[in-house]
Amino acid sequence: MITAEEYKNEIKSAWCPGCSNFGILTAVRNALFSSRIKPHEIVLVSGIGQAAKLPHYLRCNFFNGLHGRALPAATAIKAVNPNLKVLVTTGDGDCYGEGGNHFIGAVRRNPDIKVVVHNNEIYALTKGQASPTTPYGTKTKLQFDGVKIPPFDPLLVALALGCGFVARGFAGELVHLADLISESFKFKGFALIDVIQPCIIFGQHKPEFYKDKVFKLTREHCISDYDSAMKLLRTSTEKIPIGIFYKKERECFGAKSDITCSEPEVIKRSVAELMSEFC
Amino acid sequence: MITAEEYKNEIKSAWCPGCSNFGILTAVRNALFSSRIKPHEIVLVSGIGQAAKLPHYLRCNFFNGLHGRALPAATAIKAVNPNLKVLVTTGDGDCYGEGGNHFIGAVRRNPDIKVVVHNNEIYALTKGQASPTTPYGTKTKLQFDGVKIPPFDPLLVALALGCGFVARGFAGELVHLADLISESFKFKGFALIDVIQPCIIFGQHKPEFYKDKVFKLTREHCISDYDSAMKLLRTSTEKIPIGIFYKKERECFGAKSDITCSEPEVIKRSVAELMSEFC
Amino acid sequence: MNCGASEAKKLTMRTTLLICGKAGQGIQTIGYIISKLFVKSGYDIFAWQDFQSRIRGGETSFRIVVSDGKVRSLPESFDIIVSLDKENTKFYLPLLKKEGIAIYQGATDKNVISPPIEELSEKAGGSKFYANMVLTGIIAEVVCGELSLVNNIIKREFEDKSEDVVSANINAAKLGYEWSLKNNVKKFCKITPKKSDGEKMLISGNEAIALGAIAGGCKFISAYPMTPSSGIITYLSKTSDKTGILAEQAEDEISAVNMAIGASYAGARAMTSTSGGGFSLMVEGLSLAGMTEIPLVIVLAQRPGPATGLPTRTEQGDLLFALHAGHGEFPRFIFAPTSADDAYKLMLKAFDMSQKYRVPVIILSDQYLADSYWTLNNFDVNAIALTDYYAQTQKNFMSYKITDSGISAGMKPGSSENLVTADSDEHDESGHITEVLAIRKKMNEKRWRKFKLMEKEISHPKISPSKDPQIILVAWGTNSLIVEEAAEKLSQSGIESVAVSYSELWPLRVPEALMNVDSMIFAVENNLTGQFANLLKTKGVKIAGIISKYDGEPFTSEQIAEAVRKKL
Amino acid sequence: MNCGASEAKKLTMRTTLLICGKAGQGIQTIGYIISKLFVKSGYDIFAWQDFQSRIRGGETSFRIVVSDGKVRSLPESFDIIVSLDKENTKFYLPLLKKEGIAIYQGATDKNVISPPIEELSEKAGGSKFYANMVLTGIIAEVVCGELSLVNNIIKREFEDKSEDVVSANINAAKLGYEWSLKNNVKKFCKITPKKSDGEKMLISGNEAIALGAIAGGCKFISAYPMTPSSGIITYLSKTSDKTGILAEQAEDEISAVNMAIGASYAGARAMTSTSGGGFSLMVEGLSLAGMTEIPLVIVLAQRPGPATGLPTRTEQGDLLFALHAGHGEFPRFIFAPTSADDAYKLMLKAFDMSQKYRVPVIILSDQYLADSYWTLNNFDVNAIALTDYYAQTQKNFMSYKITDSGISAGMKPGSSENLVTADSDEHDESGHITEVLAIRKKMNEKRWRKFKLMEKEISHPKISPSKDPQIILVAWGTNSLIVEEAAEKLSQSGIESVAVSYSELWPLRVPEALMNVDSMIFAVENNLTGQFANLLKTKGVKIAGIISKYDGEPFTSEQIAEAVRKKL
Ligand SMILES: Cc1ncc(C[n+]2csc(CCOP(=O)(O)OP(=O)(O)O)c2C)c(N)n1
Ligand SMILES: Cc1ncc(C[n+]2csc(CCOP(=O)(O)OP(=O)(O)O)c2C)c(N)n1
Ligand code: SF4
Ligand code: SF4
Ligand SMILES: [Mg+2]
Ligand SMILES: [Mg+2]
Repeated sequence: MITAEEYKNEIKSAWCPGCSNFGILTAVRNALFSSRIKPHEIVLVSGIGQAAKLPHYLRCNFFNGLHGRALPAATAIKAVNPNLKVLVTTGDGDCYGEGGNHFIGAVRRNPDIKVVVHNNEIYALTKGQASPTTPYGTKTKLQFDGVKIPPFDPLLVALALGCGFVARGFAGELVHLADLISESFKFKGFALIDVIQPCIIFGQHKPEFYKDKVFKLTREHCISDYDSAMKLLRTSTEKIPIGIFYKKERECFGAKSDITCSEPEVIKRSVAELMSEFC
Repeated sequence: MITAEEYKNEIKSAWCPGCSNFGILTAVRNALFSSRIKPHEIVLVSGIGQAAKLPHYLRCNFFNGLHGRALPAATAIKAVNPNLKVLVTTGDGDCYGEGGNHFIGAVRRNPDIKVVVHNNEIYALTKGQASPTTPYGTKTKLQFDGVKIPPFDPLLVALALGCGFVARGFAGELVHLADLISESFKFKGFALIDVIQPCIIFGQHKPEFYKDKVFKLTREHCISDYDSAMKLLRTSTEKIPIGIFYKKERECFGAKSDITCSEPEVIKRSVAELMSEFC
Repeated sequence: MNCGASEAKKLTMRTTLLICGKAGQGIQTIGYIISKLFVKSGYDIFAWQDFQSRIRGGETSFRIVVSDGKVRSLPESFDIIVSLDKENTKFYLPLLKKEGIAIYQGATDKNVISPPIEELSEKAGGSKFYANMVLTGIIAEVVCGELSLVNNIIKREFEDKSEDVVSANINAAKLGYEWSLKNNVKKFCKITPKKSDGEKMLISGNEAIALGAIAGGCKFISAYPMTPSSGIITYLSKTSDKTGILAEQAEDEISAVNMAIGASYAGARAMTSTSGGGFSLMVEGLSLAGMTEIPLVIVLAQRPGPATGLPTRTEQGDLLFALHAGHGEFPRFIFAPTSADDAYKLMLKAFDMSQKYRVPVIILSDQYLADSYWTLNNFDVNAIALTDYYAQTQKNFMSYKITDSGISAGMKPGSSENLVTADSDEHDESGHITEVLAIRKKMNEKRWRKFKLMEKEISHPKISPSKDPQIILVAWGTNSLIVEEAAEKLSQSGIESVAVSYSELWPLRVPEALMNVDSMIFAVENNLTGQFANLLKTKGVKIAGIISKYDGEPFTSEQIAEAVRKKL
Repeated sequence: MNCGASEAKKLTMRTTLLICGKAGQGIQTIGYIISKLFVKSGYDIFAWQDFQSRIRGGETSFRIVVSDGKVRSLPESFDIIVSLDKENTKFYLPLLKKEGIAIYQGATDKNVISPPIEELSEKAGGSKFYANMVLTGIIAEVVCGELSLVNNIIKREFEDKSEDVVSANINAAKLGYEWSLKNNVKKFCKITPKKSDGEKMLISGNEAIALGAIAGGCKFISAYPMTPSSGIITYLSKTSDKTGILAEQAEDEISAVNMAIGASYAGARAMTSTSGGGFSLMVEGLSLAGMTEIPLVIVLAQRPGPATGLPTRTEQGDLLFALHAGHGEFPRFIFAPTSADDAYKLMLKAFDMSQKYRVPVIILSDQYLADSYWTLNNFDVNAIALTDYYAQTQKNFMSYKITDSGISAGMKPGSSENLVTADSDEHDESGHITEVLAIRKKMNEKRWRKFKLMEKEISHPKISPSKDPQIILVAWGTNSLIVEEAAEKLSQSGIESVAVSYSELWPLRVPEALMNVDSMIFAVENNLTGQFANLLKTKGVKIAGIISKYDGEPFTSEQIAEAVRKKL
């Protein structure tokens, strides 16, 4: 049996004391061990940002790439070695801003990877500029007279792109979030978990604010029905639903088995065969 | 009065004889002169692809930029000089493929530009690879065993992103298409007109195929209702609706007036004022 | 080719054909079948194509040089010019040699062979569609090819077409062949029939690169279509059921390079391919490969820039860009194949070096190589080694171990309980972000230390033999064979010249032959600014001048020789 | 600063302070207010900050050098070190001079001033929140500043805060000041009180760049946040209501550069700013600017790479990348400011040159410049010229007219009935796609022809006066002032040295002073490989060695002098 301890390492966090990212870290750790994934069996993939530092704080394989480019790397890692589990931890800027085209590309391509977006509605690491999800009107140091664009709705767009696992979590609901992540590992395909992650430095609201705001989706909500999911997302209520909005498997991208080995004998044979076609 | 003649030039087209792009060219030309826009008052902006060559075939200002990057350029042209009309002619690969992140960005930012996408469901200029809109299962020279991803639905995604003018045209319905384009000029904001543009070389179907397939949306369809638009797009029928799906104005991006002039006296004054703030 | 016709025109060892017509008329098919006919008949050919950036219409040609195998450059003018289109005839006919043969429909000139192409096509298959096969048959007869060979080639070329189509094509070729025979057209076949000494390959530059990738152990390619590189991923995709390679079209070039890096991190030998514009977008990824020390092979098939430039033409304009691309400092290899043969071999070396040093390798190809056809002996599959450079499973494995060589052996994640890390930030040995400046310094030095060993892996440039030459012509990449030919021509005309041709460009090695010599050294480059010359200057090489071409076409050896003569 | 205290410690003309603490403790505010205090008191300061890539915690310092205005480099060690945090104390205290003063809470060492910071903060505002203002007050008193000045500065700094907050801050500073006065701490104020000779500016490198852009006529900036460049667009955004500039955060760097090019096409002077990773993504756009001949100014604020590297540190690692960035060949300018003053002026020149030649101009800044503070006299607004290089409205206007100079005057679309075109493909004079190779050749030559004239626009490097020096130190950009100081130090210690400092790097001009001299020439660079040295070598300059630093910190002049001594 694997324990949560195995995932602990000595790396000191560069997050602000009290940041809600720590909650996500705990949830990820708990989900991994409750899914019985060993540290060497998973690759955590991230871009750049506060969120993207998460892989450093777990004892496991990781690939901490470029800002905005976690998804292509994660896609390919899983594609060439389906035995690896792949979890992406990324930020709203990383995933929906700089990485927007890969978000479209990866959702459509549907690799079997799990994506946890720390959505703090801000570019935190660069000290507080608007991200795609920053609420309309928010004043930032750069958008000094307020953000002039309605926010990007990641779940709605993911649905429109054909995402097969569309979920929202809250960094303050650890068990619920860990469950979502565990669920995503049971699902085969691209799973999006957008996580409300209040930033205590640049955020509009404190974590407590969301505590009462969120409510958990129940069985009432039929997660296999696309239109219900759409409707739920479109209906603006006082309260914010968290949980799985939509779930449906479809064809995944990637090799059927580990193709990372370049076997000389096999390659010699195929080169010989291919050469004959040029003759 | 301005005539369609004024928009004609001597440039020989590099399109295949009989290509449906010629229909779009005619529709654009007719829309421009019926909207009484003079050649020097408009900038046609494009990226790279067959579609993106259109600006060369009209006598007017144009900016033929990089593959995938028409929208940022067009956005900025309009933003600094709102007196110019800006029309983008782009392809499915240019706009939804390479340019995907700018599609998100531009729709959200909502500059007052009009975007005509020649959607031939293929990368034509590079000789026939799959584009984001290539139908599932289509065999191409690169996707030799068929495209494995369900196609990108530009109108649905545009709606999810908050696009205020969402329309579909058909290259074989010249008058209807010209009307759509004219309508888009009356609308203030980012207008998307995705045009069914059958490619006679790499396409799945001949133009005739679509002639009977398309039907024009009528007044029955309420274009100010978001949910109806969604539903219309989600409901798959034998026939393909063309026309305006959704229309709603909102705040636009850009300067209120032409800011392209750098007036020495004004600048001296503001520099002097700003310097005093450092003292 | 067995041709006893006594009216055959005299031939040198070099026969040259140019076949032209509009895009969409099947010029490439004619050219390919005729090339194949020569090869099947035991001859070596070299062929190159020029296109425009369009799908139908315009001017396009397929140029074939038949030779004894040593000629590897295009001629100024042609023995035979065949055209399927009026505009093309006008455009290309100036390239016909004085004594050459022109073949096109509707000519009034008596010296021109003017076959009833459309009529024969209609006859063969009921439409004008088979015009190119009619011409193929005519050319085959003119060069004294055997019709049965032509038929075999057609069958193979159209193997996925319906039987009707195949037989109409064969019929068309036959009608053309017979028309030519009957009309007793001038022959070009002093080439005495050769025994086909084993089957040689007819292979394009892009195919050779792709095949080299396969042989180099490539398991993953992601790329975004871009002329003239697209042929590489197309071939790898088409053959993926045989090779098990995963070939994926990415949503953009940024994704392409980051996917390749991800796949490589996971342990697959991985590559991407593109042209200048796409490479520009990959530059951040290149820097990532440098920082994370993840092996990566990038093929950069050059075309004239800046920006979109001339999408279907050739240039060597991206050398210094490739060398300095990417922010920050990290070592890399740059190879520039001189031929299809060289391309295949360099791809093997590229994958090997990339794995050994955990650095990116850039292969500088260009449209000239990508779209040219070569006659090659089969590659020696036993030369395929595929050394495994991964660390043995061990305790205390660390992805960025600081070593004397600078190389930190890699490991495949999941292959053992060891943890494999990659970090784009400056990191410590375990791969974790560090902001300790002393560690930064050490890591930067570690990465750069590899360069010293990398230098030793580089083969010296090829130097054509000569003592005390008056002229040294330095070439790199696809120019090399042309420049070698030019040097021979100059020497023959009394100006003793040698060619120094580089195919392994970086780390840069400068042979004695270029240092402190009295010879005048000219750099011959398919670009405007003399990029390689500038590089040589940093090593103290004295460059007397630059011979450059930047109109989108490759050099001919005559142009180079002429340019040298002018400079003397 | 009026300080009659007899216990004042002796001071050289250079007093140095280091203020440190965790990110989030308000270190920058202390540093800024103290810097301002010096400036308001009539002194020149130079200050630099070092951060980590985090929002709270870690180590960060604000380093101030107070001088007679000639010193423009950081010291090895400090006269005063003030810390708000234990870990920081440990980290930075080794930088204290032997006779220096340390100030931090909870010290046991008698030589340390140990104020009850938290207590005073609580007293001032009811929380620990005002600790940084308490320290500000103490430092102000230690350096003999006037409390009233401090109050004024605080008021202005917090002008958008509530009155309560302002008065708590003022109160905290006062309590600190008084505590210090009462406890009779050692003083550092040999600086005799100066009449404030007109108000000087205290301005950061990024602010100077932004102000230079405004003065250069910039009307549009699009950028994506990236350390250390973000300050530029932030300032331009913040001041946009005064300047009318449109400052837009783009969705990514590709958009940023293409927006800037679009705005420039429309006739607005436009720019973008970024760091290495973002610049990598802009490279295709740079090539577009080159091809379309649309003016463009890019500020590249360097930080250590490759990849994410050390996001908050400094380096000069992107010179050769910037020089060769972009596929294809096209001319560009590269400027590297040596100071905030220079930065302002070069921004004016950048916009001017970019407009005149219709080429891209790259400004190489770095974290050292971006985040440093300078004391400057007001810029001369009358030097703002803003020449209009647009074509007069004329018949037959063509965007790409082939001229002797290579310059085709531009026009704003919509400004007349003339049509304005831009094309990323190779094009003819009217801007339409061409595939005619002869036109390609002419256009490529036309673009490149501009380079000859551009060369003449370049100012020679600054050469410090000396006859027959033993040593020549070549510097570029932000290193220059440090290297000049090092050369002085070396000369004073008997090794006759001069500094040659470049701020206009490309087109490269090599002064006589560097050619055929007997002096040993060392290139001093904040990178590993000696990038500028390589460039000089292409011009035949003999480089004896490279003095390099690549750990993320700037040089000190002492380090350079020491490195030279070791090489002799
Ligand atoms: C190419 C590139 N552009 C910009 C940056 C600077 N950058 C680092 S993190 C970041 C934003 C991160 O935002 P988000 O993903 O929301 O993460 P957060 O810090 O809010 O958790 C930016 C713009 C970069 N590292 N690379
Ligand atoms: C950066 C870059 N990548 C790739 C290309 C090659 N390219 C040119 S056009 C094109 C696809 C065009 O597809 P689409 O926009 O659908 O236009 P179509 O030709 O189908 O009208 C591609 C991939 C390029 N010019 N630049
Ligand atoms: S800045 Fe915000 S998101 Fe980042 S670590 Fe601090 S609290 Fe968390
Ligand atoms: S390839 Fe297709 S889309 Fe392009 S011009 Fe030809 S028919 Fe039209
Ligand atoms: Mg964020
Ligand atoms: Mg298309």
